[in-house]
Amino acid sequence: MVQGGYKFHQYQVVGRHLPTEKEENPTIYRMKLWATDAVRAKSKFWYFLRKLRKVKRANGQILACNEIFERKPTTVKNFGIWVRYQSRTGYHNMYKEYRDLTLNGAVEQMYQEMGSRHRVRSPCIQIIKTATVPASACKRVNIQQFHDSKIKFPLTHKVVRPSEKKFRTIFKAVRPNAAMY
Amino acid sequence: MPFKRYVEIGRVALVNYGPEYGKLVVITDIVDQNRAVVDRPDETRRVINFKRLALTDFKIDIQRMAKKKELTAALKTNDVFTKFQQTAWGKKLAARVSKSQTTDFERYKAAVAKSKRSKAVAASLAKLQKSAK
Amino acid sequence: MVKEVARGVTAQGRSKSYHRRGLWAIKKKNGGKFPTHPKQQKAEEPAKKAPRFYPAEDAPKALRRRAIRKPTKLRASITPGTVLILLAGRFKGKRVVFLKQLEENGLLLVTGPFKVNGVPLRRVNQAYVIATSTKVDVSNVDVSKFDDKYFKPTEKKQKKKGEQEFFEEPTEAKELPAEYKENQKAVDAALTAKLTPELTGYLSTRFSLRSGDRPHLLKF
Amino acid sequence: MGGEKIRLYVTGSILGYQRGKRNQNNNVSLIKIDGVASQEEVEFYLGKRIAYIYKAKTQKKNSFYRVIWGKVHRSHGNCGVVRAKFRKNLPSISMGGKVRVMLYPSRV
Repeated sequence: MVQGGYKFHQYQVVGRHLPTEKEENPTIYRMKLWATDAVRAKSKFWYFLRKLRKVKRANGQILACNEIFERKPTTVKNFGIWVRYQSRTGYHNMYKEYRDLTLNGAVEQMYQEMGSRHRVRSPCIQIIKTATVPASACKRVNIQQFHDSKIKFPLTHKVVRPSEKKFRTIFKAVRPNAAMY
Repeated sequence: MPFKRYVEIGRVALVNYGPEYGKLVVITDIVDQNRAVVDRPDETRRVINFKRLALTDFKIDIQRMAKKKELTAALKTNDVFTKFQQTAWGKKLAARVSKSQTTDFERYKAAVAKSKRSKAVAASLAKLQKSAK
Repeated sequence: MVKEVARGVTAQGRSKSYHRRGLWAIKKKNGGKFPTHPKQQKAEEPAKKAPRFYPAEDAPKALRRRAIRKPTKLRASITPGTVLILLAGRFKGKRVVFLKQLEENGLLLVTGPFKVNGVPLRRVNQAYVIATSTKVDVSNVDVSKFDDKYFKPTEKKQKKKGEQEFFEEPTEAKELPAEYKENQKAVDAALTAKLTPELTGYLSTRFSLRSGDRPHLLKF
Repeated sequence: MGGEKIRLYVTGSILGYQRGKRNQNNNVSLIKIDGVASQEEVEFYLGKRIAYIYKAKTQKKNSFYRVIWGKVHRSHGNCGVVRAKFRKNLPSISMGGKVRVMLYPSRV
């Protein structure tokens, strides 16, 4: 599975306050976050850190910034994502569940869904926490219905589409039959 | 009319869009209502949208998230891929490929054969028409 | 190549790149020293007297022609015996057999054979030809006598026509020398001996695009 | 030896000139080759000679037909349209007309 196809990638950023005379060994903070590239990840790190602790970019330093890759990108997992987002009226928290092969894929789904259902733009979303949820702990019915090793369902609607872009036509000679048996 | 082909684990499907066009794959897990994890002996497992899949009549008996070994073994015992090629659908696909691969010389030979046949048909038809009068 | 960290600065330092380049191995082989080439001694030139006269004006000197005529590259799909489709001219659409590439100007020597489809021994540019994947056995065809000179028109002195001659019909019809005819016959005989009836039929028909044919999708 | 029955060209239609919102570039004509619907397919036709054949009122060289030659220059967009340059720029009356895209210079 392609790992790079997602807009947002997971990064781990490590940083701390600059050592001072008073405090020679300041606490080191590590944060896992989603960003489009390493530069934005570092920027986001400072954004969150200055909200949480009394450290900002002017008096801090970044020790490491690495991308985190999915360990098993070929197995399906249930991901739970806790989100805080800014709507037109105020801030809301939310919990969402997705099934995907990678956490990045689940985050991608979340951004898309927040955009479509709540018209939330990506900068207005803050990911609080993510977790791989065991099947027994899943809350959402839409996710639970796929927890069946003998799952079986038909595809009811056939999407007739040409095998390649070049075969697309504006006008069809025959009305397509979308029925599926 | 009940449905005959279901999305289920072990279902053999044909990729009908994109660079993988024409390849047969086996569904090994279902992600959600739109996507499944598919596998093939010579590829890594990957996710694919149902829009790009056409389900076939064949199903093999495998576990969910079957290992490559189990998958190839199951495919070998059933010989599903060759069975698909013998169906009308498989033959149609093969014919399409072989037609696009014909060389100039082969096209000439086909044209000669066709005109020969139609001449024979016309001759015997004329004979019949004459005798009918 | 090693990744460049910045412009002119590679990721590997001096000692690492020394190791990577395998210079140590060369040094080891030569007993701790790099092999050196002895400087070639130049033969000492005899002292020349300066010329007593200089040309008053620069004599015009022809520019040296540096351009080298490279031999025309034959397309990989064309080999001796390939059936070609001619694309333009009098014989367009004809399927012909490729015999060899002429050296001087890179033109292709082809023949119908003349007996099969009326295309004589002829030169064509490879740009005006589609190479098919069909091959004919041309091993027994002797093409050694055909070169560009063979195809050069024999020069005839043109007489100035007088008034009377002008109105006369040209009496002598243009006739191909017998030698050419014989050569064609010899090539045809050698070629047709190897042709199956199917191939003969193939060569005798013309290629044409029909409606719905897409030449970029066709395989030849 | 008539070549009448032998068609060794593909027809294309003249869409117009290469242009922007306000300016058009008469040097470059856009041509849609029949049966070519994607950029990848254009590759075969690159460099191929194009003939725009039209009928004139006066006879020249015993023919009422005249031709403007050009060649396929590069692809244009993603749907198989082609940019072509002609020896003389195509007249504006040619827009919507047909051209013949020859199979030479061949690369196969």
